[in-house]
Amino acid sequence: MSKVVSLAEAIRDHVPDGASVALGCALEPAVPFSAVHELIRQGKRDLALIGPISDIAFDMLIGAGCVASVTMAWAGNVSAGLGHCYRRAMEQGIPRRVRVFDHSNFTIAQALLAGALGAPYLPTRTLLGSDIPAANGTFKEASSPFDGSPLLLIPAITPDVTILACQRADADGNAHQWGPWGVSQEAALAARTVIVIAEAVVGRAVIASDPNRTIVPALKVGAVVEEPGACHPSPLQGRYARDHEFFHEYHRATRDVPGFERWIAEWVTGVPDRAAYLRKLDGRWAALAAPGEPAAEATF
Amino acid sequence: MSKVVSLAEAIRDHVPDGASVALGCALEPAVPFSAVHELIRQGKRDLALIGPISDIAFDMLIGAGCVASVTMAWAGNVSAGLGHCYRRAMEQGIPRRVRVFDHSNFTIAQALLAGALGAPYLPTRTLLGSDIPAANGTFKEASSPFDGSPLLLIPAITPDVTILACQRADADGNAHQWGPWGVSQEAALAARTVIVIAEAVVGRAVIASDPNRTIVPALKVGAVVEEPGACHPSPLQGRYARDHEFFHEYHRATRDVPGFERWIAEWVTGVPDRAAYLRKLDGRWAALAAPGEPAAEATF
Amino acid sequence: MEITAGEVMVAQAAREIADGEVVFVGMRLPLIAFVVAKRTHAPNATGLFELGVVRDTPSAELLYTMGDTPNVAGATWCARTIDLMGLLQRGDVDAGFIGGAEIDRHGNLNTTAIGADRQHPTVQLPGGGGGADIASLAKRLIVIMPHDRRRLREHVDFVTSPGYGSGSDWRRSVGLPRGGPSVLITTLGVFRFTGGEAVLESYHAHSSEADCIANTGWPLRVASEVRMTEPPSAEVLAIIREYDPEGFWTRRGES
Amino acid sequence: MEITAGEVMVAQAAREIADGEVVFVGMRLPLIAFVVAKRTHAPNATGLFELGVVRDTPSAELLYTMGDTPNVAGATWCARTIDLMGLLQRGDVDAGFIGGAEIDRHGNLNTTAIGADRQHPTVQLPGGGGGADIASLAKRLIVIMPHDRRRLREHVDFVTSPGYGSGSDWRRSVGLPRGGPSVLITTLGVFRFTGGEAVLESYHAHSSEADCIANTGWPLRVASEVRMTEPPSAEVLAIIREYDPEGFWTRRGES
Repeated sequence: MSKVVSLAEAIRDHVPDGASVALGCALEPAVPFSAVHELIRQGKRDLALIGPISDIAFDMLIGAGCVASVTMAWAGNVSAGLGHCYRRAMEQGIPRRVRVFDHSNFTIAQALLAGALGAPYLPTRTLLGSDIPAANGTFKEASSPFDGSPLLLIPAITPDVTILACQRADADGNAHQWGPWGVSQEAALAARTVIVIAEAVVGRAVIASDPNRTIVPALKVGAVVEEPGACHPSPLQGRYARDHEFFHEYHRATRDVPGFERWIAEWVTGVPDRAAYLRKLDGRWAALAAPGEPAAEATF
Repeated sequence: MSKVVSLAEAIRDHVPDGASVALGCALEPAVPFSAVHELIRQGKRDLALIGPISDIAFDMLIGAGCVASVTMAWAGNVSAGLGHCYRRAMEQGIPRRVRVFDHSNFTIAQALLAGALGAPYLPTRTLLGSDIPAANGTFKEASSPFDGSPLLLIPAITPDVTILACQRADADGNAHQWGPWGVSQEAALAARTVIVIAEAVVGRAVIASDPNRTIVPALKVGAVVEEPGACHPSPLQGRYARDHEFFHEYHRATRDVPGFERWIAEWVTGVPDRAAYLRKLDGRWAALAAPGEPAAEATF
Repeated sequence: MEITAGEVMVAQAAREIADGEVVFVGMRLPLIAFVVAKRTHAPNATGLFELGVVRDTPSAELLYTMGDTPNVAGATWCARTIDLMGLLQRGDVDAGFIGGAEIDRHGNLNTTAIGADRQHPTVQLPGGGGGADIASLAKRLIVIMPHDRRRLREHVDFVTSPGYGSGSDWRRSVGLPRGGPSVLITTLGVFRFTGGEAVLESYHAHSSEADCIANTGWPLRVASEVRMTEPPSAEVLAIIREYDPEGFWTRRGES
Repeated sequence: MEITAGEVMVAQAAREIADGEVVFVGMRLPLIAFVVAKRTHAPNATGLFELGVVRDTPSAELLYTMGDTPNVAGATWCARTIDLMGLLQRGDVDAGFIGGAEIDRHGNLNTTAIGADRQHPTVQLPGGGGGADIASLAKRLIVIMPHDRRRLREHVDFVTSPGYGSGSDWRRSVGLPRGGPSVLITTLGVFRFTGGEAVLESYHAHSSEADCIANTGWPLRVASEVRMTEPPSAEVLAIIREYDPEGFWTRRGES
């Protein structure tokens, strides 16, 4: 049965205050910024964010006061470096204190894979001797029962909801995504439910013509949203390029709280939805089109 | 640099006697039977076979006396059930005794994934209460340091060589495979080296046009073999269907040792290579063609 | 055309699948049961196949193995085996079908070997494949096998796929997170598991309560309201015979 | 056009990549170093990018992030992050590049936070990303950062990416399977790690041994045969300036 709803409905029905939310799990590309903006518009509170890099998505949510904790390996602005809102929250508690659960890209990937496998933890040798495990506080030190060597045990992470942007999905939620996956599939399979935001909703036959492209199956998906341009300013392979300057503009505009509030008023609360946002971008949006070259044929 | 060699060279150079060899890791489809036949023709000895199902591939190698041990979840003839050579080896030590390391499909997948991740083991709740762990002898019982619940720890398996059949690969070994992967990717990434047997060797641009189709990257691959029809009688998606009757014929022909020896003389030692084997199949081979329907377009 | 035991078993197996459920399907009779369920009362069921195939429509043609090219064409997901096993371990899978060479009253199944010493068996069986994982981790297990006194035994030689062990809450005591056999469907009858033991719920039309008792290797408990297994409806028979016209799976009198 | 520190650093970083090696590339100067190495002495090097991209040819255009669409077009593998991290943990990766905000003499890097209390930092840094994994598991680590007395410190506030810890065989004692920094390339010089400590190997043309010592927060060891860093060749400069014509990464005097 069709799960197609508006983004506002999907966020309202599947992301309660206090929920743990994984997003931006492909690292720099395919960040579902439209969902980030909708979370801010709906004034969500006490979210536990999960994502390895997430670019400025986490910075915005922190600045808007939606966030109680972040589980991540890196948080800031990939183009400009530091994220002002993340700094203000951590250094001054503005707009509120945020608890950080430090990870590396590998340990967060292992935590989500453990969640996807239904395993309690995964054992690893990364970060032995790093201060990250102590700062994180959820890992356990152990020695291998096979050879006695030191190990870190990374406990499973199971998000309440994973928000996943992709090129196309069917109405049931079978989603095709190509380009880098990062930790997206683990985050989707580990989650209680998944919100799929597709550039286009297509017929089941399109999905079934290439089942190897499916990143998450319908049985994991709670809502499907059709929304072109959902990832701007991040890129979506075969659709549009990254808007580098937009990240620099955000960096310059958000140096102080009033500047951040002006930026949110202009780009988030000042627009009702992504369609209006894209109209506001106007020619700048059109200029980002990057249709790409077709993949070599595969037959099934 | 090109790694393209003949199958005979690939087997000679990368599979010494006593090697641990993973093959048939997509379960029923894409079993590299041409490599199985070449292993028999070259009279390999004391191989440690690794594969979840492998259909009659393992039965043949056991009957030919190439095998010292099998690590598997199922071994026989998927169409007919029991594998006569496997039974003779286990029940009567004919042609030799074979040590079995029992697994389930999940535990062998976890062992290979641990090998691919460079992890010493993966923890699981499957097979608690089964007799498989005791029979296997390599698992460890433990309790979770997080909640005290009982766990089995499945140690990593790292094959000396994984033999992987696919639709196409470039000369460096970047391999495109589609259809079911089973545990193929884990087996390839866990291995010291990989022999890729491609229906066609293609230019790098074909591979690079769709990097999400790559199942194993060149950096893991030691040899690339171009060999159409390498998987017969198992199927290869988008290329050819399964030859069900061939499995039944093998079952009937191999009920006793002389019958097995006649079958090997006819289909393996009696033909120099896969090209001759396909010529011997003649019209029967042509009838299995299953080109399939093209996948929906994706652009990069 | 006379109704075969295989057809009765498929019809019963189909009844065990509820609409919207996620089910590990497997081959042979369970595959056809999935086809019947999808086309009758469970149009929204999803089928998982261990090699990594997920389908919400049955394959166009009869399958002989789950890796047949028609089972992949039209699939909604070609995953890795471990992705589907992960769903299973997480508890995202409602039910799974498996068969076995031997079973005991508590639903413990042997598909590994007959004989005392596993490394020197009297009869080497092919093995459990993913059956032991489904038995360990699915919310419930549907067992299908031929009824034979040598197969329904007081004790099995090797527990490949755990049922209820020694009964009652054995599964929890060994750490299994959930599940256990809900029903055993044989060529003679249907056995529902209550208190961790198989109880005769119904005998097939071509069988009887006495046949079931006589061909079972343990003192069989019989439900007070034991009855005849509901025969396949004309609609269900038509679906079975359209999908398996040669009776390759449903008329060989062997599941 | 005057040669910038960035260009000297890129040229040196490129020399650290041997032909045929598998290297975690990263962004900014290391990305351009990979381009230079591929086009000069290391045509068979393979580049890994943490989000799951594997390339054996540099991207057609300058990248600002590893997720830019040109970095995916023409890749030989779009993997999952964990596939590449698995190769790293297995020991299949020869080298990796990382930067940092702070480093000590033993190559321990801080990219997490400045200040004593991690939950209440004086300066919150973005974090380590995958740098801590590369530092833990690659066969060797190539560190690139701006040279500043406040960045090259006697002690770092937080060890995000382990170097040689307290020196000597500390890595083995904590269980790290291999690796450690082989070289530190700064805006002023090149420091080779011997006995787990950074030793000044060469100072850049625009710098001097004295500059390096004066701007380092610990008593700096200097190699007996200390010399000037070999300047980029005309060929290398041409490659750098063709790939980064605006000098976005190589002329902003900051790595």
